[in-house]
Amino acid sequence: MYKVKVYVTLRENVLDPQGNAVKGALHSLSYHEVQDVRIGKFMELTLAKSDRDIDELVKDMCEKLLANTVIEDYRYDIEEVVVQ
Amino acid sequence: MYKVKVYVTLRENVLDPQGNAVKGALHSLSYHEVQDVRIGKFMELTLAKSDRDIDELVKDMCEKLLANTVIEDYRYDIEEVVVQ
Amino acid sequence: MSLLLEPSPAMIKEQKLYREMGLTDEEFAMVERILGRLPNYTETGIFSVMWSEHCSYKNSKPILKKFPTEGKHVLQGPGEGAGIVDIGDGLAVAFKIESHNHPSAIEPYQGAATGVGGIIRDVFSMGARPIALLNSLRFGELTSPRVKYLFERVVAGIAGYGNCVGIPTVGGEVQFDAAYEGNPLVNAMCVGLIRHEDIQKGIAAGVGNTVMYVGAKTGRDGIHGATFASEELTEQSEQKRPAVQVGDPFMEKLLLEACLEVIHSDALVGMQDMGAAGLTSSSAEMASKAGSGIELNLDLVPQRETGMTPYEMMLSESQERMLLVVKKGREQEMIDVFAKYGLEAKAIGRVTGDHMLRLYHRGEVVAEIPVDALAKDAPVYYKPSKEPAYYREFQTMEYVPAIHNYEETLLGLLAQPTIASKQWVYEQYDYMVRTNTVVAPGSDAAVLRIRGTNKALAMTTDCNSRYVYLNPEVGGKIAIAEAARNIVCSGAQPLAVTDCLNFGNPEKPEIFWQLEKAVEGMSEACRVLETPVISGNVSLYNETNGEAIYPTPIVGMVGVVEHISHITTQTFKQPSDLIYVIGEAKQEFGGSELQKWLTGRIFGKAPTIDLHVEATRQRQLLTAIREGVVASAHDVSEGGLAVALAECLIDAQGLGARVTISGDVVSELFSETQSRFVVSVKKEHQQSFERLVQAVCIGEVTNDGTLHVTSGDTCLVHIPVETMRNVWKGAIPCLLKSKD
Amino acid sequence: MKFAVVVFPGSNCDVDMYHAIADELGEDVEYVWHDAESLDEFDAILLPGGFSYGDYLRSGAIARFSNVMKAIKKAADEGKPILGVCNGFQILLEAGLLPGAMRRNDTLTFICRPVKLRVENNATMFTSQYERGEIITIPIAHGEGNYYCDENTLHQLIANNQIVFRYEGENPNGSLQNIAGIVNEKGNVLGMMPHPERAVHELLGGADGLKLFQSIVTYWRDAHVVTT
Ligand SMILES: Nc1ncnc2c1ncn2[C@@H]1O[C@H](COP(=O)(O)OP(=O)(O)O)[C@@H](O)[C@H]1O
Ligand SMILES: [Mg+2]
Repeated sequence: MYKVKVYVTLRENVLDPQGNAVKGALHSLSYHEVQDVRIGKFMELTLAKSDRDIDELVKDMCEKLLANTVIEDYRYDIEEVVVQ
Repeated sequence: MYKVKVYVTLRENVLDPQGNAVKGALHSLSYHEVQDVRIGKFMELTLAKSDRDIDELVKDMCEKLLANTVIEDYRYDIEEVVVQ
Repeated sequence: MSLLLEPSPAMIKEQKLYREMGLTDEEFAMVERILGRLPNYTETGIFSVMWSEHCSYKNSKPILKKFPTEGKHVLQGPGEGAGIVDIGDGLAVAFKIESHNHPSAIEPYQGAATGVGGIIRDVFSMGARPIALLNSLRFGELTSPRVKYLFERVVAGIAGYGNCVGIPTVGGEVQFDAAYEGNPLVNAMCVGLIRHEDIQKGIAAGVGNTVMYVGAKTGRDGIHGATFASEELTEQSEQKRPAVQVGDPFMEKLLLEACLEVIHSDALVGMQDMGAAGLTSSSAEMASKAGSGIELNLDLVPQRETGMTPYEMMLSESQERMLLVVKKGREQEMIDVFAKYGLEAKAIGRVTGDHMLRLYHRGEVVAEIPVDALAKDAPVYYKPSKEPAYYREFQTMEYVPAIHNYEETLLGLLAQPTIASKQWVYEQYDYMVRTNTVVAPGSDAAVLRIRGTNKALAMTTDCNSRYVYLNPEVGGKIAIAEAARNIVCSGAQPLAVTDCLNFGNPEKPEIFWQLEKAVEGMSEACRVLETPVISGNVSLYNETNGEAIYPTPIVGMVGVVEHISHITTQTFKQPSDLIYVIGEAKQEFGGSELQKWLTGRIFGKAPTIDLHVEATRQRQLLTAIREGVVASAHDVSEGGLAVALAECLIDAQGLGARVTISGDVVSELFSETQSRFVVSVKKEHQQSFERLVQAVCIGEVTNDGTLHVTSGDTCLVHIPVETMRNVWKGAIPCLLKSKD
Repeated sequence: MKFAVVVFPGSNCDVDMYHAIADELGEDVEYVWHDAESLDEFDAILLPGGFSYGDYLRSGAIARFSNVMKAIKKAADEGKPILGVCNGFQILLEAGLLPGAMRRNDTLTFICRPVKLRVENNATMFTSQYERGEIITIPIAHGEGNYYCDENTLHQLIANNQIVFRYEGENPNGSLQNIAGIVNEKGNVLGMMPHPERAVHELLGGADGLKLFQSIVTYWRDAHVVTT
């Protein structure tokens, strides 16, 4: 079994209205240390083992569904878990 | 300067409709290996150094704004960056 | 690209780099002549976007001239953010439609969302309060996963933006056809309300006045979006990703409220949104319209990213930005209003008297171009036009469907996604916010009351592109007539039209012919029905790998309901009301839903239309509605009379109908003959109705929850309304859920 | 009596709320900007729907830090009627004035349509004009109305009779126990997802929401007669 963590973030030059709003809110709460906020998605997937190559599988899922590569980047970590 | 990564996830016992939908979509794309999907938020913050303790600062921001602890858990990594 | 890496003017010419930006060799030579020197990189970029079809209408201008644009109600015709028509009481209505097809094909959520954002800005830039949104959508067949994805995300994007800004999305249309498989259409329309004295124009008048920038910061997004919109979609389009922008509806809401507050100040001279080609088009057009010049210091432009070049700033299509011209010395008043909404208004330049667009960056002049060369004097092309071979062939074809089971046919038609209920779509739109929506989506036209008056506005978007494909001229007439029919059915007098001409590549003579003929047909209908064209948009190059979409001139129409008591819907109201049909059926099945369903394609002749007959029938019906003798009214469109009757019953709690038809049964039930209506009338109004309207009584409303249709002694249809409702409402959700 | 309609950046049902009070109820009403210091002059406070701060991050999460929230808390402590509708409800949840949290609708889509509600508790200052168990029709319009709270909180809500409205028939968004609206323990803060201010006139499709506002007026009149 695998535990996969996928991080989907907006591409660098893409406007992040959420991040902006949160930055504004943090400032108004006097967290003036905050210089930048970018908000993305964090997904945790549990996958069963199969014949397919896990790395390719995850990459494929990201490209096809989990990220919208027009405006988003993604990266992932795969961890193999041994089930007792 | 600090680069802080915050991960906000729905508490384990809270149903995740979005995660379920993505799981369904992945199955219909024939990724039958997928057993579970949970969707959360991934935030990247850039913070300037200040007198305040960075760890407390981030924790504070999470409790107050970034996560709603009624339904969400959070964790974070802090990385110090040396600016040239 | 950093400044240092920009190609030199000589390189641009020698290596023909302008071609990548969309300029032809001849156009580049023209630029050289206008400037009397070689343009630099920034200037080349500016010319190329301003001379793109999207901004200059260079291929469609000669065609657009055919539209009638004047009328006694018209306060503002084409040429500004939106057209405006008078509705009495010192009030007027402003509206416009615009396409966002290509961005939506690449990133459906953001593409559709920013399309909505752009059209809202067009309307409030006139000083009008946006009160309603509509849209018109076309997708491929709802069977492939890709189409489902596009459909779901486009709808979510429209909802996401409009709902957040708080403008109700009250109407629209969605059709599915293989012709749109690779090139969906997303047209958005916005309607605003304005007092006559508040009308603003996008002009940069008054030498010395200050140019102010408000709204979102400029980033590198959407650079060359206008050029992109003027090309065909190809496999490589995915590479042009930066041309897609992300919208910020929250920013838009703040901008809208702030702009509607500053219009009351006499310090404001002009206002325009930064739409396609952003800062370039807004500044050049405002100056050109005012007969002035404009000077901007780009160092002062609020920037989201560091190290932006003049080229990038001028071509960026970052959303939610406006350009204001303010009387010199009164800037602080503007700054204060915007600050209240958390927005920054920033002086970035001034109006000059020399008819030039001049840009400064880091103390140097980086561009200097005559404004008229960019706006009103942009090149215009008269493209060759040629009747396509398919059209000739279609004129010789006859098609009459063979129908044996009328019930199955009716249920089958109700399940066609183009006819089926669009509830799945409009329930995602907040169609009630601002609590003026009196007739919600689902009837012929949406109706909104106007607070403080007894009036209301009816609005609709329409176009059956299959007819336009079969016969562009007739199809163009029908598109206008159908929109007017929907307005009249709701109890309103049609006022004016906005249109969005979605066509293929105009460089192909057959496509240009479609465009020309469609506009000729539309123009004639506009004249006869007295609905001038007051605004619009052109979207050409809607092709994928050489295949054009059906020619799709979407019509947006607004009408005025003189008194709210005239508001009428399509739903039957009570048992024993008489059912009338206005207009007789002919054997017309070319382009019909039935043809499409039974044969899988569209061919033959389009239905005919006599505009004078149309006008007479509309006039009679509207008179009867205003006299209070009509209980419900509905036009007969896709699927013919049978489908129209079903639609009159679906929301009528527990009611049914008993109808007798005569003549050719298949035509009576399913032909898509034009200029027809189904009307129900209380028995006590029978005489007055018959005196006013030429119509045939075909039966009556019952309380048995069943649609019965007989011809002579034969029972043709006997279906419970509930069965029809389930089929009709379930079709789209069911297609979306099915996994293949 | 005088109502306040609090306007946050991004509120968009403020106008509807205002007109419901002014035109249909015929009471005094004023808009109050989100940075207001005091609400002392008002007898009842309405938090309208919309997308405060774009609903970015979570619905209501940013608005709850607005300056006016201090005054709202004070008014809540003083026992004044406070009604949060849709985004107003979400803000009250985020601010901790009501227990629980909102998740996205289980359909994952925004839903706008009239729904049927059952009045579960008519002994509140917001519902006295309804019958207990009465079925009313009020529109919803939200993307995040899927109410959630933990077991303990739910027991408390039930034990204290704090569930005021439940969806009747079909549950549109997946909310726990069909919850559509709840009050605080004291009974003077009501949060609900459906929009009563959209159901105040037959022209708009029904007037079932009007009684809610009439209940507030009745409550205030009664209290006023007693205290003066
Ligand atoms: N098909 C059309 N019919 C009538 N007017 C049109 C049409 N296309 C464009 N126009 C008018 O031309 C002007 C310029 O349009 P456009 O460039 O789309 O506006 P914007 O700058 O707001 O994007 C507008 O006033 C518009 O109403
Ligand atoms: Mg119709």
